[in-house]
Amino acid sequence: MTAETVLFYVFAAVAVVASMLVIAQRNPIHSVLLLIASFGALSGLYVLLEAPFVAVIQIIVYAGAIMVLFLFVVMLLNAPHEETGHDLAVHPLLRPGPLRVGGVLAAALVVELVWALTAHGGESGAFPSGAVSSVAAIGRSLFRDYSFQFEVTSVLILVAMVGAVVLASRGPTGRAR
Amino acid sequence: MLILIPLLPLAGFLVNASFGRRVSKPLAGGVACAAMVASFVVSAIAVAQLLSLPPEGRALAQAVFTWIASGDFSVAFALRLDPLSSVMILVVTGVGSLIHIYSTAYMHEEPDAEFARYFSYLNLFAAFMLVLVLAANFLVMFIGWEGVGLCSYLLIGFWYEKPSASDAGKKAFIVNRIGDFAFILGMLMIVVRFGSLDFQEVAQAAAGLTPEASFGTLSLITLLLFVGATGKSAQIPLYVWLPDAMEGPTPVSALIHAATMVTAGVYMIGRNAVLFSHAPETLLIVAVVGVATALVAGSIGLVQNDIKRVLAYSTVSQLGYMFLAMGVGAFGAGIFHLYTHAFFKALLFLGSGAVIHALAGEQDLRRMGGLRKDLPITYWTFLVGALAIAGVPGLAGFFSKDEILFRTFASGHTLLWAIGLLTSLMTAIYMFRLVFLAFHGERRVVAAPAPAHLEEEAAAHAADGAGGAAHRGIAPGTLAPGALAPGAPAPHAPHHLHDAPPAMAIALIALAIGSVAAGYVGLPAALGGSDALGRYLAPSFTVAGAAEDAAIEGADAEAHGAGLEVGLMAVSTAGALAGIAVAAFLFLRRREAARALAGRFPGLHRLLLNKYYVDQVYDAAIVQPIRILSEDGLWRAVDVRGIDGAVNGVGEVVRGSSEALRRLQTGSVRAYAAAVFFGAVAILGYYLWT
Amino acid sequence: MIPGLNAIVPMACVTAAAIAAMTAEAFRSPGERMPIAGLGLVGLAGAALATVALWNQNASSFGVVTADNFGLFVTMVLVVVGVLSVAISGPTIERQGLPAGEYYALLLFSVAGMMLMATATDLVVIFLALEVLSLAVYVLTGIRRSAATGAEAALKYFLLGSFSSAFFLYGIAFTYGLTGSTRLDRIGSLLAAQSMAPTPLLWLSVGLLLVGFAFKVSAVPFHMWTPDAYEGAPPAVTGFMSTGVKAAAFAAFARVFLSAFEPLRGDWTPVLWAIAASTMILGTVVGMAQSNVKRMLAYSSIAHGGYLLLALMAGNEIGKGAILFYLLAYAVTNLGAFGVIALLDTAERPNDQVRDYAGLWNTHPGLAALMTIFLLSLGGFPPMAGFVAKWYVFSAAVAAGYNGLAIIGVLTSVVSVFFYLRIVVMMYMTPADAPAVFPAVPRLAGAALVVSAILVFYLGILPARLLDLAAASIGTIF
Amino acid sequence: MPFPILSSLVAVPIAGALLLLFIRDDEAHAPLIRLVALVVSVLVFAGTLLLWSLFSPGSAEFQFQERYAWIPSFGISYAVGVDGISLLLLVLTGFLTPLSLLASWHSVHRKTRAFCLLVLLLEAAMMGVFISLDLFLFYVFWDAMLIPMYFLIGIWGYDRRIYAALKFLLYTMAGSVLMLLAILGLAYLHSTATGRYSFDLQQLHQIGIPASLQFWFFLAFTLAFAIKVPLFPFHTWLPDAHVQAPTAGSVILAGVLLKMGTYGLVRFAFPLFPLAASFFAPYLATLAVIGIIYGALVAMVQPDMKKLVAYSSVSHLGFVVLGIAAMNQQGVEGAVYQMLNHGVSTGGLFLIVGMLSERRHTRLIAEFGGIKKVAPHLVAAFLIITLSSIGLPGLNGFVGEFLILLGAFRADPRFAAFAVTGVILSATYMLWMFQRVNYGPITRQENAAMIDLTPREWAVIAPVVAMTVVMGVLPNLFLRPIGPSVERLLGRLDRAVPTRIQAGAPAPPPQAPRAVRTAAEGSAR
Amino acid sequence: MPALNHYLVLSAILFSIGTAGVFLRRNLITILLSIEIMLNAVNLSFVAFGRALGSADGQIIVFFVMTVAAAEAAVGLAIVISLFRHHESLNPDQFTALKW
Repeated sequence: MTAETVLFYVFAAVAVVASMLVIAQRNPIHSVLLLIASFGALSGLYVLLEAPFVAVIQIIVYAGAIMVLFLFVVMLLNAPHEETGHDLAVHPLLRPGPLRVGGVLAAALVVELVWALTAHGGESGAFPSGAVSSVAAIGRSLFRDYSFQFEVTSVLILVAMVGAVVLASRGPTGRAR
Repeated sequence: MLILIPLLPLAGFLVNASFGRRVSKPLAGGVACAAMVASFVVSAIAVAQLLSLPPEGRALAQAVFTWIASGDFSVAFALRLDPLSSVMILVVTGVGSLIHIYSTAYMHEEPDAEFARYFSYLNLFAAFMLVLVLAANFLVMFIGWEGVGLCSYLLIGFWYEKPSASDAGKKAFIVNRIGDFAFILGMLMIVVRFGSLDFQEVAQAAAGLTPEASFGTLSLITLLLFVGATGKSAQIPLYVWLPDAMEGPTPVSALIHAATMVTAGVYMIGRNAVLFSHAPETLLIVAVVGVATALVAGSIGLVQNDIKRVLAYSTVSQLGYMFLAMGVGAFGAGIFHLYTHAFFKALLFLGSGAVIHALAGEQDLRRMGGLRKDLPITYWTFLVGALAIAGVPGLAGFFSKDEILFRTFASGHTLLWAIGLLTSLMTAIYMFRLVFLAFHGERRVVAAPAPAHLEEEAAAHAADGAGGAAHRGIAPGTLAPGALAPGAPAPHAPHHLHDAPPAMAIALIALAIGSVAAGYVGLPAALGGSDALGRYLAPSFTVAGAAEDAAIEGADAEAHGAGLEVGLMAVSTAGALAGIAVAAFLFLRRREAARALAGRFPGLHRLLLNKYYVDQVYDAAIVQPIRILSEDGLWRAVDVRGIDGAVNGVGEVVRGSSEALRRLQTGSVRAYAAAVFFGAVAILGYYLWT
Repeated sequence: MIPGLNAIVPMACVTAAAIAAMTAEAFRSPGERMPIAGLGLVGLAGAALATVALWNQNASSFGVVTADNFGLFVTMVLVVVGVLSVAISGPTIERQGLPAGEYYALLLFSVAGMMLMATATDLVVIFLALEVLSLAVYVLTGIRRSAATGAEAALKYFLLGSFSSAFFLYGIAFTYGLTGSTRLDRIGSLLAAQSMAPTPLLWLSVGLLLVGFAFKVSAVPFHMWTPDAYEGAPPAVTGFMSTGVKAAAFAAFARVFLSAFEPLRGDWTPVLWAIAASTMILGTVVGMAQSNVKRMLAYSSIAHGGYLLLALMAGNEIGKGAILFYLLAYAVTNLGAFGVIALLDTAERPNDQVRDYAGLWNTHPGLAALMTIFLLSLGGFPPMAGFVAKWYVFSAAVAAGYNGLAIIGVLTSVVSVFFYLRIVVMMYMTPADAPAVFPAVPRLAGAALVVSAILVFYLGILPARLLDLAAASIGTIF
Repeated sequence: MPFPILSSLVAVPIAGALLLLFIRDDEAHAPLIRLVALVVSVLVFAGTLLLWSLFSPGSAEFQFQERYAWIPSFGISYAVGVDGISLLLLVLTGFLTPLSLLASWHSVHRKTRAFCLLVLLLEAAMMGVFISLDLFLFYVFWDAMLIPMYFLIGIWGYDRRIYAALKFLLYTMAGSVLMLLAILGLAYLHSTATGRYSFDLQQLHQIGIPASLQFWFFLAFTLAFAIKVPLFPFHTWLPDAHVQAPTAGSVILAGVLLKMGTYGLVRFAFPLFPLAASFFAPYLATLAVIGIIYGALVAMVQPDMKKLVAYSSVSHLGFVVLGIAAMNQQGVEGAVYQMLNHGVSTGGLFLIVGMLSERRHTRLIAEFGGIKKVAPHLVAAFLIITLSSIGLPGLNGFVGEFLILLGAFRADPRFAAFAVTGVILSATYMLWMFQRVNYGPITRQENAAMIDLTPREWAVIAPVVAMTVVMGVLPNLFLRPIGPSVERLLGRLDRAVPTRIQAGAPAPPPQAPRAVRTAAEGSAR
Repeated sequence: MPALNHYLVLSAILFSIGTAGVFLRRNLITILLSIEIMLNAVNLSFVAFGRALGSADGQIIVFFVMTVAAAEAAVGLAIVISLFRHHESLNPDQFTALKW
């Protein structure tokens, strides 16, 4: 077992455990923090995949920016805990018993996915050499081959901005019904 | 020219139907009578023309236009006058004219509009009847056939405000329709079998065939036609409408339900004599049904108390005679009786009408009596009619009835002959019961304390929907309300009685003459006559190419010899006279003997009084089951609950599943996510399974 | 025009108009009236002109956007959707006090995203376009911030939308992994050339992509968001998203599955069969029980999605043409219907319950007549657009041998008539016990509705030109 | 180009409807609106008469054909034409529409404009159905016709009008959508056979349809038509629709709409799918016979006049289907003729019932009685139409019924034997109703004040009465144009189903009674 | 050496965890986080596939996905805030005004 393998399993274990904990928390702040941990592990995996640039972005943009946004909102809303008292008020389908159906479905999904992935043999071999990992190459490709997509993302962000402003601002828009 | 014969009364109908409401009674009645008389004149001319032709080719034909043509099937509106139909048109227009004239007096109390309506119907009837008898093919005959049924319906229900009248009209129409059911099927079979509906062509074709030894196609066709005839001519099992038809005005009963329309069935069989003579099986059925009807109706007639009902059953009975004649192949004899019967039965009805008219609507024999002195014309003419129908020698009925009995005997149906003879006896009894009860004895203006059987009878009448026996024949408005109560004094005092007014008297007298004289055209050879009528008619019952048929029939009759015929005549004359004597004993001399007789056989008496309960049986066995089946079975169960329930049920299922599925939309976003997730898992699962 | 950029001119026009609208709002002083809607119309007109100019050019930009006739037809449909949506939004904005600039900007951005989705030939671009249009529509759904239902609707739409786009993206990942590309042409040629025995991985990618598209076209069982989102959104937005999103999603759906994944047809048709059948049935059946008009039309929209899926499955020449024609017919009709709803919407009362329509004939005979036309067209009655569209779809299905689905389709369309007619019954045959107060009809919106109605009849009576156009559009790509 | 007379039959009512839109819809203008609508419909009627006069009756071909490409890529064209079968149905439509407008003169007093407009649109669609030679066009008119009828019932009907209207619409649609699929299948079949789509009836006749497909297509077509007819057991929409519809609606519904089902059978289902048709004909005939008896029995016990007439329609239309299923000259010709008869007589009955219920605001038989006393003319007209309905010879109903029975008898005597019971039953229920309504004493005060026919009502009912007589006395006038077309239709069936000739239906040339006789003897044994 | 499949299986597991989170949690924030987990799982697949294919495309797509994730987060959180203002709750089961 090479060091790489060991690292893989470590990162993988961290990612999986952290992710599971994310959805097991009642306190959203804990969830956010655990998710950052998971993202860190993923970032390590990206390094293992010889994609250092992605790994860095993952930390800076994802963990650093997006997750912080989440944290802000959680704190802004100041509603850290999940309420539990509504079980009786909700539809029977959603009470804890039937809720397990969701767990079963998730399990089914993982079984299906894993089965599908292991059933095929073509890509199971080791990675070929010659990974594209230089930032320069990636940048060239991004701004040459993917220039249009890049522009589209700019519009996407514009839309998101406008949308966030429209929705979250406390302006005088909209009359009460 | 032939078309003019029905067209004239039709024109009379149109005139009266369009303008009759606004003109005076004399004008409306005059138009109608004129139309009839004109038609009679034209008929006479036409018949004269016919007589001028040689006997073999005696026929006038007129194809007016092609009526229906579809593919190989084509029917023309064609008329044909041959000896058979010539007799009929003369009877229809002649007797019809007399009855028209009679009606002008009989109906004069009606309001103007009703009066015109009455005459328009009467004219329309004549037009259809003439179409019926002049028709050259089945389908045109069927126009008349149904048309007269319609007019009968309208005229029976003339006093439509009386429920019993409109019920009777409806009953007549529907019972007739039952017969038509068979008639139509018969026609269809004829088209398929012979490719034509023309009488001549069918007869030609049938003549080429050998008579059926066993029950085959021809027998079926003729049987179906005969069933049609039983409807129109009131034979078992479809005779039930005719007694009820007496709800109509009396002249109508005389014209339609005695003299003309009801004989259409007989005429139709005569018209298809060739066809029938090739189906001996059917002929036997015809004969048996005829004689059975004669007996049954005659027996019922014995005990009826309504003057018109007695006559009605008598009509049914006489029609049975005619069918008997047809059944034994004596077509000429049947038509002869039809012809004589038209006179004396019309006479009897008109006479009873005069009585009813005089008594302001009274029809119950038990409230009559002693009218002889007050109504001499009526009495004497009525007596002539009664003698004629009873078969007293010298009068019309004697010749025709005896010919039938003779032919029956001659053809070997001795049993049928015996029953016929018995019926003949009955005829004499009930006719003279009528005469004695109505015209002799004392007036029984105030009803006697009601004996048991009287109430029974009232109940019987109530049961068949005809209401009480009293006060038929006059519009309710003309009667004081108190008169309707049973047992109340009759509204007429003796000094009100007046004999038939001139218009009625003319008709009575003319018909009385006819009842005496009409028989002599068919005076049989045995009595020194030449059977002119029979000879004249014979070509109508054969086809040109098969004249030997008639010859055989004639020879057959000759073979038995004149002696037999005279002997039989003597027997039946004795029967008739015996009948008159019995009637005289029971109803003139010793009324209590009649009552005692009734008391001796109460069951039989009740059975007869209730007309063998046939109406009740029909009602219970056919009418009610159909009504209940339709209402509770088909409509409420099958239609509403079954079919519509299924249709609406589909809607309900959709709606129900809509409500159920709608509940899946719980509003919870997590449930929605679960659905999406489920979908994804299912799709992937499908792929991985397969 | 710069040759390499031609293909994106239509969406560029719209995007420019969107940005202009946004900017204009920013510079507007309070109370000042600005014809922002006009800006949008200008941009859409530019897009329309560009579309016409690009017709038959088969222009391509960046290798990932191809303005082939198919895409251009859908673009044209989207222009129509955009114009009508802009026209019917006026009353809503005014009565609800919405921020006009942002509203129109988002609407136009969304249209631009739709256009991109319709013309994109790369899975990643499709995904991005999907996100652009979706985000804008999420926001539009919840733009009535004062209304709790609006926010709820936006949340449901958003959550489920992101959820399913994750599936979609996962599918793209597998496709990329298998074929080494996200370009549809390359994927298609690779799949066709290898005629590879479908590996589980391939199934995964097909299945996951299906989930993504099925969600966007609100096919059962991915439809659950639809009624809630439609009900919560302002009526003009509902009209817009029921038509625009559907058009864009179906365009991409068709493009992906009928070109790239065409070789795998045998694998995805059974799944689509089940989805289409359940979509048609559930959409109509549940629609019957609705008492809210918008919700009812949401189920109707689900059902119509089912018919479109039927055409997609048929996948033959007729089917492809049918998709295009159906999208157009449905857009015109449904926007008309929602336009009427939008016009009846007031600040005080949404007037979107079926019973609110009682006696509309007496107060607004014109609106009632228009609504009737649109509803009958939705129900598929001749001589209206809906009939021709359905006929086209069913002929595709019959020609492809999907008789069972065709029978389900026609029967459900009969059932659907039942609930369309409920509104008609209300309008014409039921007296109003407490007559709803309906506002006056603004001119632009009224004109838009009349134009829609005319188009409905035009497409219904003289569809030949557009049918030919639709038929011609599909020849260039598939 | 000759004057497009057929298109004008569709276009004129539509133009009239559009014209109405320019008249203000208020009380003051209501008379003008009615007048315009009446004039337009009378013009259309005149057009149909003109058409009849120009029609050459000897030819079996479609005449006055117009053909314009409509959706050329699918071979859909605006193809119209008439032959003997459709010609008189057009005349019937033209005849009944003005009458129904006139009958609604006063009874429709709200939303007059919309009413007249819908009636005119309905007329246009009905005309369209009868002239279409293109299946697509036919279907368009077929479905389009539902909408105005739906509104007519739903808005101007009686208390349960909404339910009835919806039932009418959904029921009819449910049947016809499957026909739509069959039509599409046919067009597709044409394209596989010849390479291009076609919905043209005459071109579709050219292609050979495999027997198995014929089976399904025939079922789909026949279901649509059977519901429309309505054939037992698909009839339950009819009583509701008839009872709830306003007079004009009932008249048109009974008079024309029901004919579309039987017309469709004759024009499309039988000639397009001859093999399936001859296979299914006995089953159809069985249903028809059941319908005849069943409809009559159920009619007998109805307490509501309109419902009674509605069930009588089930019975009468059973005759028509029976005639068609007989698949021989008399049967089919009689069926076509009976369509006309039923239109006239049942239309007339609904007019009469409408007049009565307009006076008394009830349709229950028990509410009437003794009407003859106060309204003799009304009752006279009622009587004549009743008699026509029960098939009295000399009036119109008989001719059709007899031909149908003859045809049915030739096909299978058992059918005819059962069907003839309809003759008895129809007399029973019609006369019973007639008696209860018109005879007897007047038992209700309201009836005593009833007025007789007004001049307007004279104008409504007199033409109907006249038609019953004319069609009964001179049926050949009407049969002449029908004959050749029916012959051609049967010829097509014979060619497609060679065994038919031996199986039954002797079709010897006319004027050959001897040949007929031998053939008949052959079949009798 | 971990091979492609290792990464893919890991990705699948993470994806499933994300999906489970979407409907197991009763807190909108956590649900949004779950969606982020899903997107990240997909990212891992992209990078792994890109590595296996020896191309930069996988990595570049990941950038776009991140942008999308950011945009979604922004809008999503805005919606959450908007909703919170109405209901003072983050429990999705509270928001069932629209149903049936």
